[in-house]
Amino acid sequence: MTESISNPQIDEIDPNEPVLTVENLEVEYPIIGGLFMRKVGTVRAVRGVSFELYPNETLGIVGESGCGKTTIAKAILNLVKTSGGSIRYRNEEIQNQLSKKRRIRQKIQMVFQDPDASLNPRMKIVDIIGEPLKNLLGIKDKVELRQRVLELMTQVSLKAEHLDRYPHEFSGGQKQRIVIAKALACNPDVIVLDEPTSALDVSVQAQILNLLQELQEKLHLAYIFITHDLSVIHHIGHRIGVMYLGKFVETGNIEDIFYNNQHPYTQALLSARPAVSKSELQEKIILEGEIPSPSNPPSGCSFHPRCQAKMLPECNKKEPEETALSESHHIWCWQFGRDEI
Amino acid sequence: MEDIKITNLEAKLYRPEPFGKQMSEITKKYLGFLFVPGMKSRELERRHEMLTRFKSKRRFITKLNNPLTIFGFFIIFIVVTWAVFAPLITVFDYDIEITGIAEGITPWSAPNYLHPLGVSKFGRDVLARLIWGARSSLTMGLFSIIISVTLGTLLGIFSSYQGGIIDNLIMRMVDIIMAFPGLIIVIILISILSTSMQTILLTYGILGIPGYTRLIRGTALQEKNKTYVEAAKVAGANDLKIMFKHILPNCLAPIIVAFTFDIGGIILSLAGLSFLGFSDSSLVEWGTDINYARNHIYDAPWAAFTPGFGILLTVLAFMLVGDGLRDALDPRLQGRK
Amino acid sequence: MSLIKYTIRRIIALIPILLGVMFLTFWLAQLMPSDPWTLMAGEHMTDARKIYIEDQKQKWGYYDPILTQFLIYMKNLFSGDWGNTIAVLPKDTPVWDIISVKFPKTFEITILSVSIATVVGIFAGIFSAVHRNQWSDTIIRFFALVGVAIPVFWLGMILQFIFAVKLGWLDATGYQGIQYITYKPDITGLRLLDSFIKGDFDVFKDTVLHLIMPVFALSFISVAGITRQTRSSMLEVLELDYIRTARAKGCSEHQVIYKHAWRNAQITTITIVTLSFAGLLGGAVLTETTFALNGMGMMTIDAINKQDYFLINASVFLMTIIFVLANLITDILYGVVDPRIRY
Amino acid sequence: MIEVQKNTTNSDNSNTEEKELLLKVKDLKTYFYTEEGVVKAVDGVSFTINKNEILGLVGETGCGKSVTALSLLRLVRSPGKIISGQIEFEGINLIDLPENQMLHYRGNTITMIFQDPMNSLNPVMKVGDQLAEVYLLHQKEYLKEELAKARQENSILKEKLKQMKSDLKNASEEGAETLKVQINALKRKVKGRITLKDIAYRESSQLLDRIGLPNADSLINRYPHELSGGMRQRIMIAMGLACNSKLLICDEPTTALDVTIQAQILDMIRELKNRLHNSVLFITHSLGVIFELCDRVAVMYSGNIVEYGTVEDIFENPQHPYTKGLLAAIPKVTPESRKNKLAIIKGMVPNLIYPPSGCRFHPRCPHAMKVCQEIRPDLIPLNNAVQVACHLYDKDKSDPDLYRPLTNEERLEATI
Repeated sequence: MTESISNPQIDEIDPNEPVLTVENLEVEYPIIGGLFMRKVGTVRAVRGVSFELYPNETLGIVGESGCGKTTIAKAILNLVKTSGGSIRYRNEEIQNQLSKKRRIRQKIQMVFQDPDASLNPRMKIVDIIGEPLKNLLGIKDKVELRQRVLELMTQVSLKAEHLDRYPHEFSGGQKQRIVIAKALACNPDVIVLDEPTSALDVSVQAQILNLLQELQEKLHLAYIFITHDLSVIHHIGHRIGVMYLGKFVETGNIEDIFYNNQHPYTQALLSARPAVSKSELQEKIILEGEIPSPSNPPSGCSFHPRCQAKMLPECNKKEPEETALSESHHIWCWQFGRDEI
Repeated sequence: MEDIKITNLEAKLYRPEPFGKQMSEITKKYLGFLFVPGMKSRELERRHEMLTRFKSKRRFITKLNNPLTIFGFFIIFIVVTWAVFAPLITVFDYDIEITGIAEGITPWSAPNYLHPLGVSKFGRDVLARLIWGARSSLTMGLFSIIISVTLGTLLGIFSSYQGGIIDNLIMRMVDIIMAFPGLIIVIILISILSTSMQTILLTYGILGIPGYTRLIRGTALQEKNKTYVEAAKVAGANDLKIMFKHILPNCLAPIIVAFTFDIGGIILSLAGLSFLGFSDSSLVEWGTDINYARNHIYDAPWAAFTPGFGILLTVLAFMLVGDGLRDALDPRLQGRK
Repeated sequence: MSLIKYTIRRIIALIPILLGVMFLTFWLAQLMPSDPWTLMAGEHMTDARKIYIEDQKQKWGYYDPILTQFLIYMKNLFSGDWGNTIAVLPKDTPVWDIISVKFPKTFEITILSVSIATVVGIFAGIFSAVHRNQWSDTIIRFFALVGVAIPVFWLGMILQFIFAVKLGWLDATGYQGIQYITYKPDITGLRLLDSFIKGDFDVFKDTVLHLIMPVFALSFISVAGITRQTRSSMLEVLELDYIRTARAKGCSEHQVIYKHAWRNAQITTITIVTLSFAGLLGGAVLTETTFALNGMGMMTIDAINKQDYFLINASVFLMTIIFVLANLITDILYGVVDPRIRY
Repeated sequence: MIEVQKNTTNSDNSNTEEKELLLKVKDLKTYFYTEEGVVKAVDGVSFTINKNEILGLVGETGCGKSVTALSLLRLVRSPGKIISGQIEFEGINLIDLPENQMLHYRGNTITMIFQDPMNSLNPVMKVGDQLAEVYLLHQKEYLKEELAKARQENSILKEKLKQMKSDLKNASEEGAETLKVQINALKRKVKGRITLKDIAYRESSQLLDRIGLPNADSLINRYPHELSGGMRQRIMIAMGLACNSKLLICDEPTTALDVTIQAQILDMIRELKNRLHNSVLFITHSLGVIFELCDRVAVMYSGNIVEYGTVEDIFENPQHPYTKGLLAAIPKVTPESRKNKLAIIKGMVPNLIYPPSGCRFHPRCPHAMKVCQEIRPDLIPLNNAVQVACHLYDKDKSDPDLYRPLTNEERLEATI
């Protein structure tokens, strides 16, 4: 009944082969309303997002609340239903069917934003970390389970006496370690980290970030790191996608996004980040207005009502297309795409 | 990262310690600073660590420790004792209490030393009926509530987790049943079926299901949207496991509170039912007694007051305990007092 | 605007419930062991009687399947014909005539009890919440629990024993003194109101004296629920962030409680008030029995005992409609009080 | 619109001494009496706020910064209690004031903004009602004057209207047309009866206008749940500024908001402060926000202030090991910062029921000495503006036993 723990076909790592490919991902939520509480419309939370994830790398997805970054994570993990596009794990289509494929479920794991909420308060730590072992690897023997859990806990610097405690007895940082240990349980290839440090204090955040880096080096993990904090992604990321209202507006590596950014939104986002030293201080770009509701996005480029660059005639008519500034650096903005049309 | 790493050997050998050993550890840690001079400040920290480990239990117990709740527990203890040991406590047998006591005793006579609480219809001893009555009240209350709780919880969790049409259907049924005037519908059902104890018990049990379904559904809906449920899905848990291993344990607090309250509630409405004359005549029941004694408050008030007092105290006890439990379990009230 | 839409939505949601309840009651009443037509027949039947019964059978669709019968019943119901009594006296009177006499009686007691209970309960609840864990709070909580736990019929009997038997101040049972037995409240059906309007203050006083005990018993019980609900929702609200904002604004404790907290705590109190009103209206059976007040409750029990098919149906329908209406009013009041609900 | 950041924040620090004192907090202690024990949330905190400056209070979760803020207004609720200390506001000790006089300060001279704008506004009251309430509470006199004025104006208008109506009867056809238009215009202006609440509403709408919120008129008729988070926070700020308060306490006002909205709000606070010349106590856990906004900063750790001075001094040259660690733990956006691992502070924030003896930071401190375990350090002034509570800067370090580093074993004990 139980599937074998190590699948030789999966365990071989080819660094140039993407471990996860997402193409034109679309996620829609219905809007319920009206007299009869029927579906009256849809929110397009994610609108055609594509990326590839390679082993040993961290892909950062940055954006403000409501831009759909968490939805992408949930779509990959099959926690929400997608309405279009494709998600492939090493060339195997997993969109909307990850729950049925235990073999791949093991390989893609997730760390949630709030460590407090992502641990079942009524379960002991050993049961929490042991859950994927039981469900996905089919380990039933209690002693073996404790053994494996303990190994995992040592990996994230938790102590043996923590094994039989309940989550509320831990601090925020420790809870996040527990969550990470749980994610590591089945030797995953991909871990989706949904704002893993935003609920934590700075000093604890540093501990967790270092731990994540160490684990990546040791276990050759690929991370999708979702955050709103640019300095965190600058520290830990390799490639970055900046999202606004369900779409990427600019993607590139650290160099491209932080030191050669072109999109007005990326620029505003970077300048809004509070600096902590004189060398980081820069001119503030204060964006006006609020992020529009995804249920009623502006026409054309969704950023145009807040954009501070010169408005072009296309801006409020057509959605901008992808323009490659370099091999790694892509942008969705009419300021760049226009010349080539 | 952390200073202490566990050696592999330790890891392999680690097993939960037996309880006795744990306790001795605790005493050592609690009281160590008494024996070793100059250890105090660091001992305090250790002590705190031990405290946090037992914090949840401790907090729960201290929260229950208020005079009203203790009073409630005390009465429940007495009533349960009566119900269980009734034959040992009273000299009058159950059968005698049903048929009436031998000749020579005037019905409705005042308390005397043989009948400390007086005598009612057919020369029955009031005290004995009070004690026997605890048995039937508790049994009926408990059994019908267990039916309601079990089925109601199952339906509630299932309904909330499935959502969609199934949920809608179940909830409409619940709405319909809950819209009936309760006591009237019980009486109608009983007059259709029979007034035997089993019928009454089942009727109450089944009519109680919707209340629990609604209660559990509300809590479960909140729990269902919490991140740990998603985390469980990521960890490969299937629907059954999520429903019963993850969601159910987190919905227990309101169930326990409602359970305690409703035992009281059911005893109360059963009494009302027997007061109206719809009861199993082969049972000794407080409500029935009041019904018999109704027209004798002029000449034998004791016959009506005693069983009423029994009902009041028993129901009150369950309510007091339920109230205490709610304060102790309610997460919204957690952390303050 | 949105409030109207919200109200319409609530009404639509209530229709299936009402229909479901009606059908179930209808079906249950049919399941009752005796057949209304046999009961109607009696032992010695005249030919006229036979024809009358046959007429009735035709009229109510006796020979049709149950669903058709139900539809016929509903049709008659909406055209105002609720059937005639079968066994309850006076026989063969339209059910509606009986109900229109009994209903105001119950309504009068209920509305009095609930109004008193609401006022007392809300203040006791707020007081209790504000003085949380002080001795006054403990006493209020204890009495509230006693109110929930006490059997209402027993409370009634104790009142009777003290005030009627021992002190002799009040009559133990009944609606009126023997001298006013013929008095007919013919304006609204509410005895207190009618006698007051007509200026019959003797009758008014007599009625008040008779109603004191049942109203006290009933309101004691509803006060308990309202107090508890108000207390717990006040406690909850008082911990919220905007209460802190109100304090930081410089509101005095009194303003914080009555202007900010109470408005928000109302929402749950509304539910318990409307529902206890509906509950008492339908379930004052026990009190009515204790005090021999011949209202809806006693009538329904009588009808069930005598298996008076049409009367049972009619009274259960009425009670359900009241319950459903109370729910509707609660929902609408929710929308009025809390703008977040009517999205 | 690209706005150059006004560096006024850091520019006029040099003349701090000349500034007038507004608030002086001395040795404030606020404890919470819970079932588990006494939580010493604020344990001897002292600081001052001058007129026309922004003081930042920074620290991690559970260090007692919010409790400090609530203590200033005496809003700490049971089981919390202010044990001792002085809060001198313009020379008056707020701790001793009776409650009814304290009400006069709350929301009037000292105002407070809270973290979560979603829950900090009353959901069942219109925005306008909540703003008007502040005026009704604290500026009744002014409102009454305005009311009298408005009523007078209104009655004049009414007279005029009457006059015009009577004119209309005997006006020529041409004149009647124009008169009708005039009458209709006037009718819109004239109100039946003006109440105090109307005036308060008017003031509120003007206030929203003043602080630069668009559509103030429609805004005041809305409920909080209809507004976005940033908007709600702006309403909160407006509420705080309604009475030209002298001290605005901001308790993490931007934590729940997005970065771009945070930038808007910070900009607004900075600008309003420059315009109104009030003082701000800004509480946050984000060092970046402090750096960009504040003049001076107090770093809190576990109920104590460990370092206190101008933002420039502390960020450029932190003295306390905790401040150093905190600054080093923040990932920076510079090309070279990526190469190194982040520095971390070992261990975790201590429990406030059983805080460590001596210096509360010593179990996590890399420089911990024996003395740190035994004696709690006081804030001592270093080079003029900066004050540090750390034994490393003790003048007399002659006792070799006290000033030796902790052994590994002692350290281990302390970290359990």
